[in-house]
Amino acid sequence: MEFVMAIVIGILFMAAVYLILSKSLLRIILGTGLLSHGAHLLILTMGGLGGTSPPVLAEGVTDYVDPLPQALILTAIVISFGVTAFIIVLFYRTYAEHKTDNMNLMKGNDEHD
Amino acid sequence: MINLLLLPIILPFFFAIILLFFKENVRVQRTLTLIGLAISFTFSLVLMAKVKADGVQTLTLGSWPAPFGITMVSDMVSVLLVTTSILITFFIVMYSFEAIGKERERFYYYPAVLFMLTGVNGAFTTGDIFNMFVFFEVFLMASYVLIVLGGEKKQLRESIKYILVNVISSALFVVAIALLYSVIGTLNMADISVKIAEVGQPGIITVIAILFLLVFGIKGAIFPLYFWLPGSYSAPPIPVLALFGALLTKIGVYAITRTYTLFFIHNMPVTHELLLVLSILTIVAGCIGALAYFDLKHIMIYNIIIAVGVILFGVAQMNDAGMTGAMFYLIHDMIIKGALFLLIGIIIAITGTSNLRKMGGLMKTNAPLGWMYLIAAFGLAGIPPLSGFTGKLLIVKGAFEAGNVWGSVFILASSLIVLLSVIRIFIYAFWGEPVELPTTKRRSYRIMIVPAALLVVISIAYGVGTEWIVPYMTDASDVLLKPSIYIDAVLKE
Amino acid sequence: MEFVLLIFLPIVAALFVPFLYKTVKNIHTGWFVFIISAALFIYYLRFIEKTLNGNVDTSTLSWIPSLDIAFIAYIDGLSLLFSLLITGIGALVVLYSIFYLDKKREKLNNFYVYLLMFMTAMLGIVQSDHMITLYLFWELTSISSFLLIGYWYTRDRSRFGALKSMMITVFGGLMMLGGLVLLSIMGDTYSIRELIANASSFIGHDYFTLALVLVLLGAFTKSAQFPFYIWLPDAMEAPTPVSAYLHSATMVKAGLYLVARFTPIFASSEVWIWLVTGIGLLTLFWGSFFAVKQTDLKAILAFSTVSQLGLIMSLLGASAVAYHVTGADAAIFKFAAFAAIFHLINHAMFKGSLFMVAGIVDHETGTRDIRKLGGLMSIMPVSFTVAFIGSMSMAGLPPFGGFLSKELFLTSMLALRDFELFNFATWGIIFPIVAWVASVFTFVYSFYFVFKTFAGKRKMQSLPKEPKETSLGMLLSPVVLAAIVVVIFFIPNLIGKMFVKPAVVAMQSGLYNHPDEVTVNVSAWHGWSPELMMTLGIIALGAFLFLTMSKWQKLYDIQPQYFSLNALYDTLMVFGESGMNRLSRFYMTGLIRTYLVYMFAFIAAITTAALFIQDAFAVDMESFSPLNTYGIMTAVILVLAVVMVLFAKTRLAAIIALGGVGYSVALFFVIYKAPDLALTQLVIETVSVALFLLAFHHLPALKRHGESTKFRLGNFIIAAAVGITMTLLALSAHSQKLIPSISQYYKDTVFTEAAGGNIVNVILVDYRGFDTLFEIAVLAIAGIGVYSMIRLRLSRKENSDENK
Amino acid sequence: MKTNDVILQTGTKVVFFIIFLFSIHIFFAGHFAPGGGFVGGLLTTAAIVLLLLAFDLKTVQKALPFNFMIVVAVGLLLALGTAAGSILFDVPFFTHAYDDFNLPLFGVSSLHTAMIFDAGVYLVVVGSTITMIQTIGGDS
Repeated sequence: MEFVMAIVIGILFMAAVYLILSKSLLRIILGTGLLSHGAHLLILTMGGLGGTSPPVLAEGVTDYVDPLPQALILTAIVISFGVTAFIIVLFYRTYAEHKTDNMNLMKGNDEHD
Repeated sequence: MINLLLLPIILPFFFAIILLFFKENVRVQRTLTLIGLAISFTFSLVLMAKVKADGVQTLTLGSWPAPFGITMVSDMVSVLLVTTSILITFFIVMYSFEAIGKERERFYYYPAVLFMLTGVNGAFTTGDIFNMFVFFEVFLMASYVLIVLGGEKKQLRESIKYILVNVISSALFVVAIALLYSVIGTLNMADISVKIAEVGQPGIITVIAILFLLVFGIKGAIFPLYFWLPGSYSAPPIPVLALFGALLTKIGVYAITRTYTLFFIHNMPVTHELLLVLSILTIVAGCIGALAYFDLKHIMIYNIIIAVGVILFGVAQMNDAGMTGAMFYLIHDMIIKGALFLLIGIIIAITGTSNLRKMGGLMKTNAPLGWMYLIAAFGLAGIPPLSGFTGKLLIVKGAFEAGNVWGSVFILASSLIVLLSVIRIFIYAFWGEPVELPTTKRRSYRIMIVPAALLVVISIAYGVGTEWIVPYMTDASDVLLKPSIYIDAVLKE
Repeated sequence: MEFVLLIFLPIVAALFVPFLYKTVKNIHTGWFVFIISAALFIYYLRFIEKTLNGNVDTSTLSWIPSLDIAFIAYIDGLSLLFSLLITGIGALVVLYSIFYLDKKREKLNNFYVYLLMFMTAMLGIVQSDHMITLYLFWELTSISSFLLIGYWYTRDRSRFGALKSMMITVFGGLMMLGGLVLLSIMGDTYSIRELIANASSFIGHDYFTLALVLVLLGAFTKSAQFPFYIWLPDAMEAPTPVSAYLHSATMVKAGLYLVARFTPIFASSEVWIWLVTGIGLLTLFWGSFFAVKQTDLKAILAFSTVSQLGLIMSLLGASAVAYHVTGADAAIFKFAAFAAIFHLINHAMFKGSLFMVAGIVDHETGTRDIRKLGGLMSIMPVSFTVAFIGSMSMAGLPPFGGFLSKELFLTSMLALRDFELFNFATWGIIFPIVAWVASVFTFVYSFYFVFKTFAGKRKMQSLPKEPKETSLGMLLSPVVLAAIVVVIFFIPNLIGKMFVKPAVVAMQSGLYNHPDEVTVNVSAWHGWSPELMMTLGIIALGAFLFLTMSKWQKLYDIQPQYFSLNALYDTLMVFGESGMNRLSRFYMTGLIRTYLVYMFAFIAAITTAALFIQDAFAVDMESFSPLNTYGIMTAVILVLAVVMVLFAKTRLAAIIALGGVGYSVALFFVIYKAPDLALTQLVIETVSVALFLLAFHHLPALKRHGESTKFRLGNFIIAAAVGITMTLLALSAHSQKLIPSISQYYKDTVFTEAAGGNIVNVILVDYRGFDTLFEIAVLAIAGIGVYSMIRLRLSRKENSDENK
Repeated sequence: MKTNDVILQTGTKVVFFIIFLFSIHIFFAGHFAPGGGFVGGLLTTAAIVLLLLAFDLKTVQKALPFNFMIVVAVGLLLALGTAAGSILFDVPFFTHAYDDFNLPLFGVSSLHTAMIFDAGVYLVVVGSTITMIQTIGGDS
């Protein structure tokens, strides 16, 4: 199953990068969303997918799934949520000020005057 | 007091939280921030004395045994960085009183600064690779807030780029940790070191090592991952720029140094050679940029990149002189960058522009500022006996000893470019015919000059008083070069 | 008395200068400085006694003992001679400046601070035994010279000259530092004396030649040797006392000092002898040849200084030969050392006086343009006399000191023909020829300088000021120097015994035990030797050329402006600005996409390369868990949702599709036994979508902004590379689980030690609670950020550099 | 439309309380079953979001008259305080304590300081998400 997951992760990263490189701000934000999903699934996969029981103590169960990656993912999820919320607002504020969502029109401060 | 090593992290955090209660009361915020920083600084000094006397301090949180809980580790490297960070933040906060403006102060400027310091100090102190990621996120999130605070058009535009790059690097950080965990099955850095040594760094770990280099390289702005930095750093107001310039890239540098001395050390012909090459290319890229611009901020920003290259070049030597030099240079660069950014901030405040071509003759009106700038500039270029010299000397020596002769000569030559880039500012802004200053915008810079001057004085003391600093730097370089010191301290039973 | 402290006396005194300048208004600040330098001069005189017998004295001030760095003042014949020149000429120059610089109009406080700083730097260079502190003082001279040249900083030429001199000399200094560090590694000491003592142990070391070249770069740049001399003429923008002091008598000699000092270490090397002698002679010729072209009095002197420095340099090179030969042959090369030091003294005297005269002419007539001058002889008789003495000495005519050292020089160059090693037998003939030709030009420009200014017709109408003889005070210093020039001719052997021989012993250490063993006897008349013949030739041809000068001086104009070393420097500087600007413009596009393309491409390329080069790619099917129907179904759903995100036409569709991806991820969490994650992901996805919808009416419609096929193809390639890299990494890392995870511990202790049952939650609040504490901090900061981003809007201006 | 609104609003109130109670349950369940401060907090937020959808911003603000930034600060203090409590006992930071207590109403229950920490987490999550939602919703 890890093989399939590796491919799914690859697809997520690929789509994320593709979106991030596009001109439209909205698509860039969609890209960052996919990026974090890819990263989280990667942690999960790296922990191994073969366990049979969730890591919650229960009578007579010994084959728990590795709980550590799950804890890490949970932390990462919350953090990416915070970042996503921030980005959404940043995005629409930028759009409001610049009146465009075309990144090509937001040439940076590298003017060589 | 076994929790001592946490105080430089917890105290700024605590004060940041307290400040949230005083949103509208700027005066209280200012006072509390300074008090908080002063207390944190005091404790960091106590901690430094303790580390000097008793060696590496460790604490595994929650009383759990070492690789299972999160371990915080204060060795000389981290405590030096922590102390310097607090000190610089203190002066920048002082400078902010005049420079940042009431509006920003009312909108959580100081809490954001303190949160960022929390993250920075945490990242310097943690002994757990995932916890380092969390602290990275703390200071990153705070830096997002700071870079965009005020919502000017330019800020918004550049913030997007800054955040985008950092989101990508954070994702890669998570990826790298996940891969490492898959192979080695642990997160504690000392434990990672032991386990990598056990399996002898096979290819997959080398690949992960390179991935970590890239992740930290994005934060630390090494070639070819630095491109985002000049534009983004030039957007926020000077105090924020100074904070970023003095602290943030150094975390990337620290993280590379830590991982490349503590655990990825069994395949140096690949990993460290790559680091060496990238560090030289970083210097080249920085030099090109430092010469290409006529904008005060840009010139200084590119000098950040050059310094990153120089420090990593020293680290890549993996010998005593090189490492001690890198440590010297690292701390020096934090202080001097802080000072220089504050100084150019004053220049910009006086002239109302950051374009060098529109300035001139400030020597006639602001001579003390000119002298301070000149001293700081020479310090940056590594002219003895100012602060940059010892570090550069040792790095050069280390490189010669390691056989990187041409790299070493190159580092020396790059100092000339650094000197040229900063002296040009002096010549254009302070010499020449005075230009008419925009009287309407001009305001008293007396309050701003105090912290700048103090930082310059500290940098001079750092250079002249090298003798007193050497023992600390050698301790730092020892712990980096002998991972066993670190490991034993963490995994002691 | 720790005389090392005296090195710092001037710079400490400098601290008081601004104070004195402000408080004591009616006394010229220069007098204070004069007292300092004169006192130092007198103090150093006392050491002559010691050096006469070849004794040395050291005094140490520790600075960074842990790195073995200290200020070690070391006085032997060589450093004493230089110290005396620095303080003695320093005192005379300060005296001169008191009358030259108006205390009302000039910012004297700055001027004297720089000058005192410089004095410390020079004393430091010549007395330092420690190479690192030597370098420290070396850079300090560059800095003080920078400040002095830029003293009139509103003038363009001053700023240009200041930067130029600093760039070139600091470059040399840095290279020299490299050389010194290499030496310290090879010899395992920073002390020059110790290096000299065990030089034999590292001759032939891999780094030896490199160290040699690097040290020479330092010396050549500082002493204005070809091709680095170009900073010196531009340094003439400094006030004339500065030119007289720094750019003729002292700073430029630091390079000579360095070469002299390191001769015992490097003399064994062929490269050293060829480089020092060759570059010296080339510089001698080049400087003298172009001096004739100049029209500014100070420029003529600047080129003449370049040329004279070359002369001394070549002598120093020749003196190194003494280490390779024995017997009678050796004597003649020891001779070269004597000649070098002797000429160095002569040059300091006559060039100092000439600069002062040039300053006087400038001061009294308002111009230094030799084309506007003439016939001043009768108006300024004293100045003329001084100028005449100086020039004739420079031209190498009796009865002036310069004649003697010139003869010694020719002797040494002739001797080089007979040196057998290192191809000198074949090429050695070049040396006397070049020396002779250069001497002819030296003769021409010396005459040109003095007679075009003082003889001939008066051109009153072209002068900005009515000329008159200058004040007594200003004449004092040049007269003293001119007198010394004459005196030297008559007592050369006394000078030799007191100053030159001790210096030679110091310089050619190992060859002598006592100064008296230097058996050179200088006499004005030494028979009808080849040297004398050459001198006569010089006078004949030189006189002819001088008289016909107006006919051929135009030839210089043939050389195009853009084809010169100055043009090269200018090109480099322009390249440094606009060239770098253009280069940077090429790749710093200001578009984040470009930067991300660089980054992603690099990341994908280097990781994949490492994966295969390091043989790290592996797929171990055994390690994978079996396929799972639900898993595959979820994977399909997820990929479909991703595709929908990619191809969404409206923002709403895109947001919903993104939510779809999030929910599929939650499904994965369910399938892979992560209930906490599933729950969290579910709720978070919902809240995220809610946030998107809340912000919905602020968002623009989803537009592609006309992305071309090429643009999209490029993005696709980069994206595919990154995606594939990730897949490969994931497979390889999972297939190579080398050490089992630590997580068994959590399963074992969660109930007993942590009193919990949900391991993930217990890890979050207990084992790794620290993560959680700061993760909620991130959330809190994000909340703050969102709040202030929306509520605080400072301006809509594009450019607001004044910090609000 | 008016009636629909009333139905929606009444319905929402009911659902709100259900979700809210569920979130509290989830929060307490955390130590032994799936749940905890995060999820609890997020669920509470979701409930409030629901209110926002049904009513307008002003009404909700009136109903919940907290300054949510202060809630965040209190939450952070609580979490930090729990962890820092160990400083007073000079044991490593974050060392939790737990014991069984005989409480009047609940009988014998296990009290764990981790619970207080989790409460801090809960408050921060609620506080910051609501702050975000309120400010975004209030931006016009």
